[in-house]
Amino acid sequence: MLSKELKDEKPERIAEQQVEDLQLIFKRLSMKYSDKIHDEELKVYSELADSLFEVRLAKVLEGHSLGDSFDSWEEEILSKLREFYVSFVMGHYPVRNGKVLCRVVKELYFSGTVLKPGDLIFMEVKKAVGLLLSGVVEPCSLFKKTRRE
Amino acid sequence: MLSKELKDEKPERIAEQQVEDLQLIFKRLSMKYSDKIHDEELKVYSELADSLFEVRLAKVLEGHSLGDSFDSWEEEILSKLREFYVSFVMGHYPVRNGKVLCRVVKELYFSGTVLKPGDLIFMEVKKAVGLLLSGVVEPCSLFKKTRRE
Amino acid sequence: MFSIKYKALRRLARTYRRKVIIHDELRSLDLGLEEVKLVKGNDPDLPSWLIDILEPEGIIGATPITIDEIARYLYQEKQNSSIPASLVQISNDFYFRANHLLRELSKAGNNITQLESLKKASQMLDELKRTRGRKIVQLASLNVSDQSLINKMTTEEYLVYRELRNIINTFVGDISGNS
Amino acid sequence: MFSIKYKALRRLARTYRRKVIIHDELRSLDLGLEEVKLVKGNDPDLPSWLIDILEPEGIIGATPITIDEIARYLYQEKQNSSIPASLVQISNDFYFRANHLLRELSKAGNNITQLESLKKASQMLDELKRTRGRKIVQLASLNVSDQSLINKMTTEEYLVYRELRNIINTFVGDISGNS
Amino acid sequence: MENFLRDPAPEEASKLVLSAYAEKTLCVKIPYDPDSVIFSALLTKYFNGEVAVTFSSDCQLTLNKGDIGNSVAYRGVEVFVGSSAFSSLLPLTVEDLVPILAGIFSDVLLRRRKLSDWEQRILNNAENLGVIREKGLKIPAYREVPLFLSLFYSLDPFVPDISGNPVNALKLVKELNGNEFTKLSDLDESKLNTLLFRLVSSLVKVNPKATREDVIDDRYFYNNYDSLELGMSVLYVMDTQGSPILFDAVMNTSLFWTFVEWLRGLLSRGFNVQVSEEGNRYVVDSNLSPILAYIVLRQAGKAKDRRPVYLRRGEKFVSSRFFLNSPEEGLIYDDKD
Amino acid sequence: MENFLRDPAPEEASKLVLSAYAEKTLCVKIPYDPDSVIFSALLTKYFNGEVAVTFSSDCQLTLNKGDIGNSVAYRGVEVFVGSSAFSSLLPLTVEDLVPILAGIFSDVLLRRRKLSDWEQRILNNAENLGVIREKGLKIPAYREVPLFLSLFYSLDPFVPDISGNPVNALKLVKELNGNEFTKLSDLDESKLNTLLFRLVSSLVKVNPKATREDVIDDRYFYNNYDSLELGMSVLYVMDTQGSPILFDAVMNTSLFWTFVEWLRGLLSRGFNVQVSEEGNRYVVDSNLSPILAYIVLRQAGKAKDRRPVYLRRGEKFVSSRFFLNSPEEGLIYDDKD
Repeated sequence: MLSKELKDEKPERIAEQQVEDLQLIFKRLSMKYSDKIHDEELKVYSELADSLFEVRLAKVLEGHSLGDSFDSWEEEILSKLREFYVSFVMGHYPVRNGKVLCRVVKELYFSGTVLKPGDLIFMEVKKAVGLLLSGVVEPCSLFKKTRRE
Repeated sequence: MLSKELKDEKPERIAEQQVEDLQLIFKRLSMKYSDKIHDEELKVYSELADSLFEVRLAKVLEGHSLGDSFDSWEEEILSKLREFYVSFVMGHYPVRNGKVLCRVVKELYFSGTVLKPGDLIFMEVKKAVGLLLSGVVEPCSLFKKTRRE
Repeated sequence: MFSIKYKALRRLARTYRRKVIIHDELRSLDLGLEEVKLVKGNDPDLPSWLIDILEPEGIIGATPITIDEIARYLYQEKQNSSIPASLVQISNDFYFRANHLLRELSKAGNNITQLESLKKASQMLDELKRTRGRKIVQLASLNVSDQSLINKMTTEEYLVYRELRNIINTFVGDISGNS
Repeated sequence: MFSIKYKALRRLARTYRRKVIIHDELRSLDLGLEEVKLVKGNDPDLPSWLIDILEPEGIIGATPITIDEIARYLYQEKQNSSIPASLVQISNDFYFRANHLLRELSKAGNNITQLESLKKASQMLDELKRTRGRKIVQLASLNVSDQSLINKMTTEEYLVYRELRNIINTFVGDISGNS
Repeated sequence: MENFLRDPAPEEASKLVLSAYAEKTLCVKIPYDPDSVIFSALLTKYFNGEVAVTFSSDCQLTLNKGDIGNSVAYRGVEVFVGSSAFSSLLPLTVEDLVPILAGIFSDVLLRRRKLSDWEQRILNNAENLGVIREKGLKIPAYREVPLFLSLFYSLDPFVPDISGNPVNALKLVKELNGNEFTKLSDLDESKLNTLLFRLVSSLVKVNPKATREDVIDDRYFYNNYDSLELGMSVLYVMDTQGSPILFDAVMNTSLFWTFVEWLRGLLSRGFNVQVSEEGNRYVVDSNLSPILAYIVLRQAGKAKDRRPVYLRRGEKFVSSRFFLNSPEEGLIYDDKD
Repeated sequence: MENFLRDPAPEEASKLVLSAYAEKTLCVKIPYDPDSVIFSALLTKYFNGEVAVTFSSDCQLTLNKGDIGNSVAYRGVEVFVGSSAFSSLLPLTVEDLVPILAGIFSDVLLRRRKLSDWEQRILNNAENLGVIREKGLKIPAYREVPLFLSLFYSLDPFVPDISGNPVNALKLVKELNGNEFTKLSDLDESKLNTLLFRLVSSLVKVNPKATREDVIDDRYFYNNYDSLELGMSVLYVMDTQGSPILFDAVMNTSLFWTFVEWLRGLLSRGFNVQVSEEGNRYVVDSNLSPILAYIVLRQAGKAKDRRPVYLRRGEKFVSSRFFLNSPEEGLIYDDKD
């Protein structure tokens, strides 16, 4: 799989089923055996999975699409991260000391309360990014609407 | 900033304050002006911010550290993504049809209820990754403990 | 990584500054990062993106590269085309300005003379790049890191040189690495 | 991107298969992806990582590359060292196996003869890589894409060749791009 | 929590609010108005942990604005603060002076009230930080801009025929022997009296009870800012852009000047306010924002209930979150039309 | 929701559960046991949207297990199902047969009960799918493994001196003229009677009321699986590894065989069960898991209350989530020691 991936500049299509089959094989090995040979085998394939991650993510970063592959979610994550990063640097969000103001999009539990859509929350950039990716909040953009009436 | 970034294989340190100063400049420009020149200026710098994102993320992917830069959260995000990806491919998680079983780590609002730590939730990989990054859930690892008593 | 860096460099080139001549007395411009005063007689350095806006409006005059200039560099470069160390010094924004010239010429429409010029300039620029490119490949492959030679490269060329060296050294140096 | 791909390739090399000789009659191994039967006389292809475990235990014998083999290739390659198209065909896992040889030799400890061999093998391998590397750089810089030449490269070399061509073409081809 | 009528205790409320800094994370429930948003942004500015601001869910810290006055509740303790703006409860510093002035004066304008005793005290202290107080005309920025512009820009009081009409405003100044550049301070005592008379007689047309009190008041200035204009500008900005930009301005106070410029940009295009229809809502023909229109309506004794104010925009109607219970911010179009 | 004593209506409950498939997202509240986990995993397997499984929060769909029996509640409608396992309420297919057997028989073992009428009916249907029923000895996997191993592996009934002791188990088989390879089916009528007599006399030592009924029962087999052993293995696996792995097995049913192998791996090392101390908890000297120890204790009439069972592990004590109200899963060490 990785070998094919390295031959081309563009990412290969890797179907969900293909990966689920692999998962089951590795799952069975991990559950059944615990010896030198199988530990090494799992390590070798873990490293390949790690490289698969690197190579494919790099390709996405260079602008290629993963199509309908099992990991196509990476594409959306990366594009959301990119948009956030650019807007963040360009001063589109209310920020201070590494925190950013976000608008709640889906109900969110916070400190004993359930926040509702339209509520605001000022939090660490890292956490905000996570909740942004899961569609629970979005950073408040200062320039969404026409600026002056 | 980007120019320095391109000269070296390793990422530069970009302090939070440096970025907050830039943010304020761009924020003021965006609010104050709306003409051809300033629109173009903001576009030029947006593209630079976009490239800054690409170059720095690529460096992180190659294994470099961002140190205590303003965007150091990318490092943690990438390492969590990497760990998830490898464990996912290696069959460490309960999965089916693009969904993955996660354990709730921090209270989470779900469909009229607040889920508690130790509860389980079976959801889209993409959403799971977001909540994983924000520390709200973590995928259930099948092989955390010693496998056999 | 190279394609990402190269794209970044091309974007960065739009902030490179060039001297211009002020034709029209204008206002001062608040660019946020700086305040630009456009006053006749006081010929400032302006960022390229700003020149691209102001020049077509006739407010300022930029000093584009000429076909003769390209021809002169090409001649110099060709004199020792097989000796890598003979790389000729060109200005850092040479390619950027040359592309600008090509764009200007291509706007001419059906003017035969201009189309001829475009073709000629384009060919010369292509050959200049190839010649310099070959020298740079040689320098990288011979692992030359003479600072005076590096100084003769444009930023784009230096990036190319560095990436090439990187690849070659990773490949050869692998010998001592762990499988 | 190159460093990422190169790392991937080195990891992938651990799954390359080589023929081995079974010394010890053993069981069959359930590797999940396949079932390996280790039976004397039936000399199978095994993945490299498995050979690395079984060989030290004396269960199987691999066929390592010899110093003479490296010397022979180096001699052939040197005969036309300045002609890129003279690239000699070597097996795809040549470097992987050569590194294996070096590792074996370096385990010898203070045995003088072996240390000599290690030094010699290491130098020859280094030179072989440099010579082939230079030819590949030339091929890439001349934009040669002759399939028969490409077939003579190992996977690592082909990756190097592709990346080099990519960089050079991006740089030269930029002429028609939008600055 | 009981809610009897009792004496305001803003000092106590101020202490109660400060005790919330001991929390690791903080959730604040507030009404949707600039004063409350500025209050919570100031709280956030100096709070270490995460802060959530909610307009609907129950929280550790809750701000209430009701008909009998305002109150602050924190972990079961509720303190009544009377009419004082919440922003006035927070520590007064040079850094936060502009946001606090914006909070107080936006509330004074929105609720059509006088300054409370507590606010007076706060503003007395503010004079030590450079705030200038003077008895003066209630027209915006008269220390900075020509008189005719101040008259032209005036929304509270909204002077019929003069507010929003630069030609008439200039005509009035010319009647006082002034011109485009004449400032209020250039007028002598008698001309000032003439001006006052003219303004009050105009006001009487819509509000028969109008007196000099409606055009003269204690006026507060700080650097370029006129507190009246500042309060109006944050009402306008929150109405059209939503709360986040106000939140950001509290973090970077230089943005408040941009708000003033935006308001002037709007007003300088001239404006009108005409109630054309009523029903379960007020519909106003105006190029202002819903809250600014509301402020003008209130002066004519209208819009005393909480029926939403809508502006007519061509075929459509537009209101804002202050009037509607909506998660959206900024101008909200009525989809039903 | 009332909870009167009434007739079980599993068929109605089954329909109620299926109606939950109309939801876009589903939240299920369950008790912490294998049957309930298998039920919710099966529900999830065929549900399109997201599913949350909670052990504490109120939910659309709630499973209750109480002293008077089990019930299913969905959006205000509660249906009593008697003693039937929840897994028995879901559609029986070849694909899900093994998980459903695992759910039913783990519950039968855990609650020390007989099959309910409804479960009998389900198992009758299962015979059409290849399940084999026979009257037989209640020792695990006797169709597959030698008799002495079945005796050695037997936890329910736990036969003193024979369960967990391979030497004694083999000795018993040899007394019947058998050897290491003798299978139960190799015994003739009279030897079978001798074996039964020997087993019952052993059982009487701990449970004076023991009869033949305790060692003979309807036994269900499917492919390699013995439902008794299957039920025991999911109790063991959930006890030591937690619910996710059980969840995953429902998705990929081949994993159940791994569970059986794990259980055999544990048991084949020999085991003992000795209650050494009681207090606010049962402390057991055993190399089994807390739930397996609990099952043995219950046969001796102990551990009828819900005091937690702890195992002694050197200096430490270990229990599991079935006994403790903890968000952790798998074996949980008692930090207080």
